[in-house]
Amino acid sequence: MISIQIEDFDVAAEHSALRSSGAGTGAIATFTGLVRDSGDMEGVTGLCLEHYPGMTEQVIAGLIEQASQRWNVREARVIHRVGRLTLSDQIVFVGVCSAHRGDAFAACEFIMDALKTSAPFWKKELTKDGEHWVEQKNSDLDKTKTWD
Amino acid sequence: MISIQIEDFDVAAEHSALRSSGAGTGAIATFTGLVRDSGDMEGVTGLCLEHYPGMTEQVIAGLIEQASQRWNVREARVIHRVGRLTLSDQIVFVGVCSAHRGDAFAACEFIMDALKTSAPFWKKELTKDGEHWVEQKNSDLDKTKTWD
Amino acid sequence: MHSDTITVRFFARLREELETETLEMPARPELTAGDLLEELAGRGGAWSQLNGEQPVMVAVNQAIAKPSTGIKAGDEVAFFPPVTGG
Amino acid sequence: MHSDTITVRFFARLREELETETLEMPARPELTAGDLLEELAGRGGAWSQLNGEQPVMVAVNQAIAKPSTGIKAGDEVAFFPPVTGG
Repeated sequence: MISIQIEDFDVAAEHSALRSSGAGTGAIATFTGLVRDSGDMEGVTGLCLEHYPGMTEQVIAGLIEQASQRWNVREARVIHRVGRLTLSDQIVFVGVCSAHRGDAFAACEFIMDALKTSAPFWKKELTKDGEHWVEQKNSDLDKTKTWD
Repeated sequence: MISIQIEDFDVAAEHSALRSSGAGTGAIATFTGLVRDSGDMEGVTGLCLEHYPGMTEQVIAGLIEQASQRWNVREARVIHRVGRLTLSDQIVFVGVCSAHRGDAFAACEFIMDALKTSAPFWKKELTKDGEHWVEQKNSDLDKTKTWD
Repeated sequence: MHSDTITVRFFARLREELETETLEMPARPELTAGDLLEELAGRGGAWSQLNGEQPVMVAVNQAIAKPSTGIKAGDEVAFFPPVTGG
Repeated sequence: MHSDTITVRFFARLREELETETLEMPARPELTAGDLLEELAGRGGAWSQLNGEQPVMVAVNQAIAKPSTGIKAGDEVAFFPPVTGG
Protein backbone atom coordinates (compact mmCIF):
# COMPACT_ATOMS: atom_id res chain seq x y z
CA MET A 1 0.00 0.00 0.00
CA ILE A 2 1.39 3.36 -1.06
CA SER A 3 -0.39 6.61 -0.41
CA ILE A 4 0.66 10.19 -1.09
CA GLN A 5 -1.84 12.37 0.70
CA ILE A 6 -2.54 15.79 2.18
CA GLU A 7 -4.48 14.41 5.17
CA ASP A 8 -2.89 13.05 8.33
CA PHE A 9 -2.62 9.27 8.77
CA ASP A 10 -3.51 6.96 11.61
CA VAL A 11 -0.61 4.78 12.77
CA ALA A 12 -3.02 2.52 14.67
CA ALA A 13 -4.95 1.71 11.48
CA GLU A 14 -1.70 0.98 9.63
CA HIS A 15 -0.49 -1.24 12.43
CA SER A 16 -3.77 -3.16 12.43
CA ALA A 17 -3.53 -3.70 8.69
CA LEU A 18 0.00 -5.07 9.07
CA ARG A 19 -1.09 -7.28 11.96
CA SER A 20 -3.91 -8.80 9.97
CA SER A 21 -1.47 -10.06 7.32
CA GLY A 22 -1.82 -13.64 8.57
CA ALA A 23 -0.54 -16.08 11.17
CA GLY A 24 2.90 -16.23 9.57
CA THR A 25 3.68 -12.67 10.65
CA GLY A 26 5.96 -12.56 13.67
CA ALA A 27 7.39 -9.06 13.43
CA ILE A 28 6.22 -5.55 12.59
CA ALA A 29 8.69 -2.68 12.27
CA THR A 30 7.46 0.86 11.73
CA PHE A 31 8.99 4.26 11.22
CA THR A 32 7.21 7.59 11.56
CA GLY A 33 8.85 10.90 10.65
CA LEU A 34 7.68 14.10 12.34
CA VAL A 35 8.23 17.80 11.65
CA ARG A 36 10.78 18.94 14.23
CA ASP A 37 11.79 22.38 15.35
CA SER A 38 15.34 22.27 14.02
CA GLY A 39 15.91 21.11 10.50
CA ASP A 40 18.46 22.91 8.30
CA MET A 41 17.79 26.00 10.42
CA GLU A 42 16.68 26.60 13.99
CA GLY A 43 13.20 27.83 14.71
CA VAL A 44 11.30 25.85 12.08
CA THR A 45 7.55 26.36 12.50
CA GLY A 46 6.37 24.22 9.62
CA LEU A 47 7.05 22.63 6.26
CA CYS A 48 5.58 22.74 2.80
CA LEU A 49 6.04 19.53 0.83
CA GLU A 50 5.91 19.24 -2.94
CA HIS A 51 6.06 16.01 -4.98
CA TYR A 52 6.01 14.69 -8.54
CA PRO A 53 2.66 12.90 -8.83
CA GLY A 54 2.87 9.57 -10.60
CA MET A 55 6.63 9.25 -10.44
CA THR A 56 6.59 9.25 -6.63
CA GLU A 57 4.31 6.21 -6.46
CA GLN A 58 6.40 4.36 -9.05
CA VAL A 59 9.67 5.02 -7.23
CA ILE A 60 8.24 3.84 -3.90
CA ALA A 61 6.73 0.72 -5.49
CA GLY A 62 10.21 -0.03 -6.88
CA LEU A 63 11.79 0.34 -3.42
CA ILE A 64 9.24 -2.05 -1.88
CA GLU A 65 9.96 -4.48 -4.70
CA GLN A 66 13.73 -4.26 -4.05
CA ALA A 67 13.20 -4.76 -0.32
CA SER A 68 10.99 -7.79 -1.01
CA GLN A 69 13.73 -9.40 -3.09
CA ARG A 70 16.31 -8.95 -0.35
CA TRP A 71 14.29 -9.77 2.75
CA ASN A 72 11.21 -11.67 3.88
CA VAL A 73 8.55 -8.98 3.48
CA ARG A 74 4.94 -10.09 3.93
CA GLU A 75 3.59 -6.59 3.43
CA ALA A 76 4.91 -3.03 3.30
CA ARG A 77 2.88 0.14 3.75
CA VAL A 78 4.23 3.61 2.91
CA ILE A 79 2.40 6.90 3.44
CA HIS A 80 3.89 10.30 2.67
CA ARG A 81 2.11 13.57 3.24
CA VAL A 82 2.38 16.62 1.00
CA GLY A 83 1.30 20.23 1.36
CA ARG A 84 1.58 22.38 4.47
CA LEU A 85 2.54 20.80 7.79
CA THR A 86 3.15 22.28 11.21
CA LEU A 87 5.49 21.38 14.05
CA SER A 88 5.13 17.79 15.36
CA ASP A 89 2.91 16.79 12.43
CA GLN A 90 3.47 13.33 11.00
CA ILE A 91 5.20 13.46 7.59
CA VAL A 92 5.96 9.88 6.62
CA PHE A 93 5.13 6.34 7.68
CA VAL A 94 6.88 3.14 6.64
CA GLY A 95 5.61 -0.14 8.10
CA VAL A 96 6.81 -3.64 7.25
CA CYS A 97 5.63 -7.01 8.51
CA SER A 98 7.66 -10.16 8.18
CA ALA A 99 8.05 -13.63 9.62
CA HIS A 100 11.31 -12.48 11.18
CA ARG A 101 12.47 -9.55 13.27
CA GLY A 102 15.72 -8.84 11.44
CA ASP A 103 13.99 -8.77 8.06
CA ALA A 104 11.27 -6.40 9.29
CA PHE A 105 13.86 -3.96 10.68
CA ALA A 106 16.13 -4.12 7.63
CA ALA A 107 13.37 -3.75 5.04
CA CYS A 108 11.75 -0.86 6.94
CA GLU A 109 15.01 1.05 7.32
CA PHE A 110 16.06 0.34 3.72
CA ILE A 111 12.77 1.66 2.29
CA MET A 112 12.95 4.76 4.50
CA ASP A 113 16.62 5.52 3.69
CA ALA A 114 16.12 4.96 -0.06
CA LEU A 115 12.93 7.04 -0.10
CA LYS A 116 14.90 9.99 1.26
CA THR A 117 17.34 9.94 -1.64
CA SER A 118 15.24 8.73 -4.55
CA ALA A 119 11.55 9.57 -4.13
CA PRO A 120 10.70 12.94 -5.71
CA PHE A 121 9.63 14.98 -2.69
CA TRP A 122 10.93 18.42 -1.81
CA LYS A 123 10.68 20.15 1.53
CA LYS A 124 10.47 23.85 2.11
CA GLU A 125 11.07 24.87 5.72
CA LEU A 126 9.00 27.69 7.15
CA THR A 127 10.52 29.81 9.92
CA LYS A 128 9.39 33.10 11.39
CA ASP A 129 12.15 34.79 9.34
CA GLY A 130 10.93 33.36 6.05
CA GLU A 131 11.04 30.15 4.06
CA HIS A 132 13.74 28.19 2.25
CA TRP A 133 14.11 24.95 0.32
CA VAL A 134 15.87 22.21 2.27
CA GLU A 135 19.15 21.03 0.73
CA GLN A 136 19.88 17.31 0.39
CA LYS A 137 22.17 16.04 3.11
CA ASN A 138 25.30 14.05 2.38
CA SER A 139 24.47 11.94 5.43
CA ASP A 140 21.35 10.71 3.64
CA LEU A 141 23.30 9.81 0.52
CA ASP A 142 25.86 7.97 2.66
CA LYS A 143 23.09 5.95 4.32
CA THR A 144 21.82 4.80 0.98
CA LYS A 145 25.32 3.74 -0.03
CA THR A 146 25.55 1.43 2.96
CA TRP A 147 22.70 -0.62 1.46
CA ASP A 148 24.50 -1.26 -1.84
CA MET B 1 8.59 3.29 30.40
CA ILE B 2 8.92 -0.43 31.05
CA SER B 3 5.94 -2.67 31.62
CA ILE B 4 5.72 -6.43 32.10
CA GLN B 5 2.06 -7.31 31.91
CA ILE B 6 -0.50 -10.03 31.29
CA GLU B 7 -2.91 -7.72 29.41
CA ASP B 8 -2.58 -6.79 25.75
CA PHE B 9 -1.12 -3.37 24.87
CA ASP B 10 -2.29 -0.62 22.55
CA VAL B 11 0.32 0.38 19.97
CA ALA B 12 -1.63 3.57 19.18
CA ALA B 13 -1.36 4.74 22.80
CA GLU B 14 2.38 3.97 22.85
CA HIS B 15 2.89 5.83 19.59
CA SER B 16 1.00 8.84 20.94
CA ALA B 17 3.13 8.88 24.05
CA LEU B 18 6.31 8.82 21.94
CA ARG B 19 4.93 11.55 19.69
CA SER B 20 4.20 13.82 22.61
CA SER B 21 7.86 13.78 23.65
CA GLY B 22 8.37 17.35 22.38
CA ALA B 23 9.12 19.36 19.25
CA GLY B 24 12.67 18.02 19.04
CA THR B 25 11.41 14.57 18.09
CA GLY B 26 11.78 13.88 14.38
CA ALA B 27 11.70 10.09 14.28
CA ILE B 28 9.81 7.23 15.92
CA ALA B 29 10.83 3.62 15.33
CA THR B 30 8.74 0.79 16.74
CA PHE B 31 8.88 -2.97 16.80
CA THR B 32 6.04 -5.32 17.67
CA GLY B 33 6.52 -9.07 18.03
CA LEU B 34 3.56 -11.39 17.43
CA VAL B 35 2.90 -15.07 18.14
CA ARG B 36 3.29 -16.84 14.81
CA ASP B 37 2.25 -20.28 13.69
CA SER B 38 5.73 -21.67 13.19
CA GLY B 39 8.28 -21.15 15.91
CA ASP B 40 10.65 -23.99 16.87
CA MET B 41 7.96 -26.36 15.64
CA GLU B 42 5.19 -26.16 13.06
CA GLY B 43 1.59 -25.88 14.17
CA VAL B 44 2.06 -23.60 17.17
CA THR B 45 -1.32 -22.60 18.61
CA GLY B 46 -0.09 -20.43 21.45
CA LEU B 47 2.63 -19.57 23.93
CA CYS B 48 3.03 -19.45 27.67
CA LEU B 49 5.56 -16.87 28.87
CA GLU B 50 7.32 -16.92 32.21
CA HIS B 51 9.61 -14.20 33.58
CA TYR B 52 11.76 -13.33 36.61
CA PRO B 53 9.90 -10.43 38.24
CA GLY B 54 12.17 -7.62 39.36
CA MET B 55 15.23 -8.77 37.44
CA THR B 56 13.41 -8.39 34.12
CA GLU B 57 12.67 -4.72 34.69
CA GLN B 58 16.26 -4.06 35.84
CA VAL B 59 17.76 -5.74 32.77
CA ILE B 60 15.51 -3.79 30.38
CA ALA B 61 16.25 -0.50 32.17
CA GLY B 62 19.94 -1.29 31.68
CA LEU B 63 19.45 -1.89 27.95
CA ILE B 64 17.61 1.42 27.55
CA GLU B 65 20.44 3.10 29.45
CA GLN B 66 23.05 1.52 27.14
CA ALA B 67 21.08 2.55 24.06
CA SER B 68 20.80 6.10 25.39
CA GLN B 69 24.57 6.32 25.80
CA ARG B 70 25.20 5.20 22.21
CA TRP B 71 22.44 7.03 20.35
CA ASN B 72 20.20 10.07 20.62
CA VAL B 73 17.22 8.58 22.50
CA ARG B 74 14.56 11.01 23.65
CA GLU B 75 12.37 8.28 25.08
CA ALA B 76 12.12 4.50 24.94
CA ARG B 77 9.09 2.40 25.81
CA VAL B 78 9.23 -1.36 26.27
CA ILE B 79 6.27 -3.64 26.98
CA HIS B 80 6.51 -7.41 27.30
CA ARG B 81 3.58 -9.67 27.96
CA VAL B 82 3.67 -12.79 30.13
CA GLY B 83 1.23 -15.65 30.66
CA ARG B 84 -0.82 -17.42 28.03
CA LEU B 85 -0.99 -16.02 24.49
CA THR B 86 -2.65 -17.29 21.34
CA LEU B 87 -1.79 -17.06 17.65
CA SER B 88 -1.31 -13.51 16.31
CA ASP B 89 -1.32 -12.02 19.82
CA GLN B 90 1.12 -9.21 20.48
CA ILE B 91 4.05 -10.33 22.68
CA VAL B 92 6.48 -7.43 22.83
CA PHE B 93 6.67 -3.76 21.91
CA VAL B 94 9.79 -1.59 21.69
CA GLY B 95 9.35 2.05 20.69
CA VAL B 96 12.04 4.72 20.52
CA CYS B 97 11.78 8.38 19.62
CA SER B 98 14.77 10.48 18.65
CA ALA B 99 15.75 13.66 16.86
CA HIS B 100 17.18 11.48 14.07
CA ARG B 101 15.99 8.55 11.98
CA GLY B 102 19.19 6.49 12.15
CA ASP B 103 19.34 6.75 15.94
CA ALA B 104 15.69 5.74 16.36
CA PHE B 105 16.16 2.64 14.19
CA ALA B 106 19.47 1.61 15.78
CA ALA B 107 18.33 2.08 19.38
CA CYS B 108 15.05 0.24 18.76
CA GLU B 109 16.73 -2.73 17.11
CA PHE B 110 19.52 -2.84 19.71
CA ILE B 111 17.06 -2.93 22.61
CA MET B 112 14.98 -5.62 20.91
CA ASP B 113 18.01 -7.79 20.00
CA ALA B 114 19.56 -7.46 23.44
CA LEU B 115 16.25 -8.15 25.18
CA LYS B 116 16.05 -11.48 23.38
CA THR B 117 19.38 -12.67 24.77
CA SER B 118 19.54 -11.04 28.18
CA ALA B 119 16.09 -10.33 29.63
CA PRO B 120 14.85 -13.24 31.76
CA PHE B 121 11.79 -14.41 29.83
CA TRP B 122 11.10 -18.00 28.81
CA LYS B 123 8.66 -19.15 26.17
CA LYS B 124 6.81 -22.43 26.12
CA GLU B 125 5.22 -23.22 22.77
CA LEU B 126 1.83 -24.90 22.77
CA THR B 127 0.93 -27.14 19.82
CA LYS B 128 -1.90 -29.62 19.42
CA ASP B 129 0.60 -32.41 20.11
CA GLY B 130 1.73 -30.94 23.42
CA GLU B 131 3.96 -28.22 24.78
CA HIS B 132 7.70 -27.64 24.92
CA TRP B 133 10.13 -24.99 26.12
CA VAL B 134 11.67 -22.96 23.31
CA GLU B 135 15.47 -23.28 23.01
CA GLN B 136 17.64 -20.17 22.60
CA LYS B 137 18.66 -19.64 18.99
CA ASN B 138 22.27 -19.10 17.99
CA SER B 139 21.00 -16.54 15.46
CA ASP B 140 19.80 -14.38 18.37
CA LEU B 141 23.16 -14.60 20.11
CA ASP B 142 24.91 -13.69 16.85
CA LYS B 143 22.70 -10.62 16.47
CA THR B 144 23.68 -9.39 19.89
CA LYS B 145 27.36 -9.85 19.03
CA THR B 146 27.03 -7.53 16.05
CA TRP B 147 26.26 -4.71 18.49
CA ASP B 148 29.47 -5.16 20.52
CA MET C 1 -1.45 15.15 -28.98
CA HIS C 2 2.22 15.78 -28.35
CA SER C 3 3.29 13.66 -31.30
CA ASP C 4 6.22 15.91 -32.23
CA THR C 5 6.93 17.64 -28.93
CA ILE C 6 8.44 16.89 -25.54
CA THR C 7 6.86 17.95 -22.26
CA VAL C 8 9.40 19.42 -19.83
CA ARG C 9 8.48 19.79 -16.16
CA PHE C 10 10.20 21.61 -13.30
CA PHE C 11 9.75 21.09 -9.58
CA ALA C 12 10.44 22.77 -6.25
CA ARG C 13 13.19 25.44 -6.20
CA LEU C 14 13.70 25.13 -9.95
CA ARG C 15 9.99 25.60 -10.67
CA GLU C 16 10.01 28.73 -8.49
CA GLU C 17 13.23 30.28 -9.77
CA LEU C 18 12.47 29.58 -13.44
CA GLU C 19 8.88 30.68 -12.89
CA THR C 20 7.94 27.72 -15.08
CA GLU C 21 6.02 24.58 -14.32
CA THR C 22 5.77 23.03 -17.79
CA LEU C 23 7.23 23.67 -21.23
CA GLU C 24 6.45 22.09 -24.60
CA MET C 25 9.61 21.78 -26.70
CA PRO C 26 10.13 20.39 -30.18
CA ALA C 27 11.48 16.86 -30.44
CA ARG C 28 14.44 16.13 -32.73
CA PRO C 29 16.50 13.08 -33.61
CA GLU C 30 19.29 11.98 -31.26
CA LEU C 31 18.24 14.42 -28.54
CA THR C 32 19.42 13.60 -25.01
CA ALA C 33 18.35 14.94 -21.62
CA GLY C 34 21.76 16.64 -21.40
CA ASP C 35 21.21 18.43 -24.72
CA LEU C 36 17.87 19.67 -23.46
CA LEU C 37 19.43 20.97 -20.26
CA GLU C 38 22.17 22.80 -22.20
CA GLU C 39 19.60 24.33 -24.53
CA LEU C 40 17.52 25.57 -21.58
CA ALA C 41 20.61 26.95 -19.80
CA GLY C 42 21.29 29.01 -22.93
CA ARG C 43 18.21 31.07 -22.23
CA GLY C 44 20.24 33.07 -19.69
CA GLY C 45 19.06 34.67 -16.45
CA ALA C 46 17.78 32.16 -13.88
CA TRP C 47 18.05 29.47 -16.57
CA SER C 48 21.86 29.66 -16.45
CA GLN C 49 21.87 27.62 -13.23
CA LEU C 50 21.00 24.57 -15.36
CA ASN C 51 24.53 24.79 -16.72
CA GLY C 52 26.07 22.73 -13.93
CA GLU C 53 26.26 25.42 -11.20
CA GLN C 54 23.66 23.61 -9.12
CA PRO C 55 22.98 19.89 -8.92
CA VAL C 56 20.02 19.02 -11.13
CA MET C 57 18.31 15.63 -11.30
CA VAL C 58 16.54 14.44 -14.42
CA ALA C 59 13.66 12.01 -14.91
CA VAL C 60 12.40 10.70 -18.25
CA ASN C 61 8.87 9.34 -18.32
CA GLN C 62 8.80 9.45 -14.53
CA ALA C 63 11.90 7.33 -13.99
CA ILE C 64 15.29 8.69 -12.86
CA ALA C 65 17.50 9.18 -15.94
CA LYS C 66 20.99 10.40 -16.89
CA PRO C 67 22.15 13.29 -19.10
CA SER C 68 22.89 10.67 -21.78
CA THR C 69 19.33 9.30 -21.78
CA GLY C 70 17.71 9.72 -25.20
CA ILE C 71 14.52 11.75 -25.53
CA LYS C 72 11.94 11.10 -28.22
CA ALA C 73 8.71 12.81 -29.22
CA GLY C 74 5.93 12.37 -26.66
CA ASP C 75 8.35 11.89 -23.73
CA GLU C 76 7.92 13.64 -20.40
CA VAL C 77 11.21 15.03 -19.11
CA ALA C 78 11.52 16.53 -15.63
CA PHE C 79 14.31 18.57 -14.06
CA PHE C 80 14.45 19.08 -10.31
CA PRO C 81 16.82 19.67 -7.39
CA PRO C 82 18.06 16.68 -5.35
CA VAL C 83 15.10 15.26 -3.43
CA THR C 84 14.53 16.00 0.25
CA GLY C 85 11.45 14.09 1.36
CA GLY C 86 10.88 11.74 4.28
CA MET D 1 15.27 -12.82 58.15
CA HIS D 2 17.70 -14.72 55.93
CA SER D 3 20.71 -13.52 57.81
CA ASP D 4 22.62 -16.79 57.45
CA THR D 5 20.95 -18.33 54.44
CA ILE D 6 20.83 -17.90 50.66
CA THR D 7 17.62 -17.96 48.64
CA VAL D 8 17.96 -20.03 45.46
CA ARG D 9 15.35 -19.68 42.70
CA PHE D 10 14.68 -21.73 39.57
CA PHE D 11 12.78 -20.73 36.46
CA ALA D 12 11.13 -22.23 33.37
CA ARG D 13 12.27 -25.73 32.33
CA LEU D 14 14.55 -26.00 35.37
CA ARG D 15 11.75 -25.06 37.76
CA GLU D 16 9.55 -27.72 36.18
CA GLU D 17 12.12 -30.51 35.97
CA LEU D 18 13.51 -29.94 39.47
CA GLU D 19 9.97 -29.48 40.75
CA THR D 20 11.40 -26.64 42.82
CA GLU D 21 10.71 -22.94 42.75
CA THR D 22 12.72 -21.77 45.72
CA LEU D 23 15.25 -23.23 48.15
CA GLU D 24 16.83 -21.84 51.29
CA MET D 25 20.44 -22.95 51.63
CA PRO D 26 23.02 -22.20 54.31
CA ALA D 27 25.59 -19.52 53.53
CA ARG D 28 29.28 -20.22 54.10
CA PRO D 29 32.51 -18.27 53.60
CA GLU D 30 34.05 -18.12 50.12
CA LEU D 31 30.99 -19.67 48.47
CA THR D 32 30.56 -19.04 44.73
CA ALA D 33 27.62 -19.54 42.37
CA GLY D 34 29.58 -22.38 40.77
CA ASP D 35 30.03 -24.13 44.14
CA LEU D 36 26.31 -23.88 44.73
CA LEU D 37 25.54 -25.37 41.31
CA GLU D 38 27.92 -28.29 41.96
CA GLU D 39 26.40 -28.92 45.35
CA LEU D 40 22.89 -28.98 43.86
CA ALA D 41 23.98 -31.26 40.99
CA GLY D 42 25.22 -33.71 43.64
CA ARG D 43 21.63 -34.36 44.69
CA GLY D 44 21.30 -36.70 41.69
CA GLY D 45 18.23 -37.41 39.57
CA ALA D 46 16.97 -34.37 37.66
CA TRP D 47 19.47 -32.24 39.60
CA SER D 48 22.37 -33.89 37.75
CA GLN D 49 21.66 -31.74 34.71
CA LEU D 50 23.12 -28.79 36.67
CA ASN D 51 26.49 -30.47 36.24
CA GLY D 52 27.20 -28.94 32.87
CA GLU D 53 25.03 -31.18 30.66
CA GLN D 54 22.71 -28.32 29.85
CA PRO D 55 23.50 -24.62 29.61
CA VAL D 56 22.51 -22.91 32.85
CA MET D 57 22.50 -19.15 33.43
CA VAL D 58 23.01 -17.67 36.86
CA ALA D 59 21.88 -14.40 38.40
CA VAL D 60 22.93 -13.03 41.77
CA ASN D 61 20.65 -10.46 43.35
CA GLN D 62 18.79 -10.15 40.04
CA ALA D 63 21.84 -9.35 37.90
CA ILE D 64 23.48 -11.79 35.48
CA ALA D 65 26.50 -13.36 37.19
CA LYS D 66 29.25 -15.93 36.54
CA PRO D 67 30.10 -19.23 38.23
CA SER D 68 32.94 -17.36 39.95
CA THR D 69 30.63 -14.75 41.48
CA GLY D 70 30.79 -14.83 45.26
CA ILE D 71 27.64 -15.51 47.26
CA LYS D 72 27.07 -14.18 50.77
CA ALA D 73 24.32 -14.63 53.33
CA GLY D 74 21.08 -12.89 52.35
CA ASP D 75 21.80 -13.09 48.60
CA GLU D 76 19.24 -14.21 46.06
CA VAL D 77 20.73 -16.63 43.54
CA ALA D 78 18.77 -17.79 40.48
CA PHE D 79 19.49 -20.59 38.03
CA PHE D 80 17.65 -20.76 34.70
CA PRO D 81 17.91 -21.92 31.07
CA PRO D 82 19.10 -19.47 28.39
CA VAL D 83 16.39 -16.84 27.95
CA THR D 84 13.93 -16.96 25.04
CA GLY D 85 11.69 -13.90 25.31
CA GLY D 86 10.80 -11.26 22.80
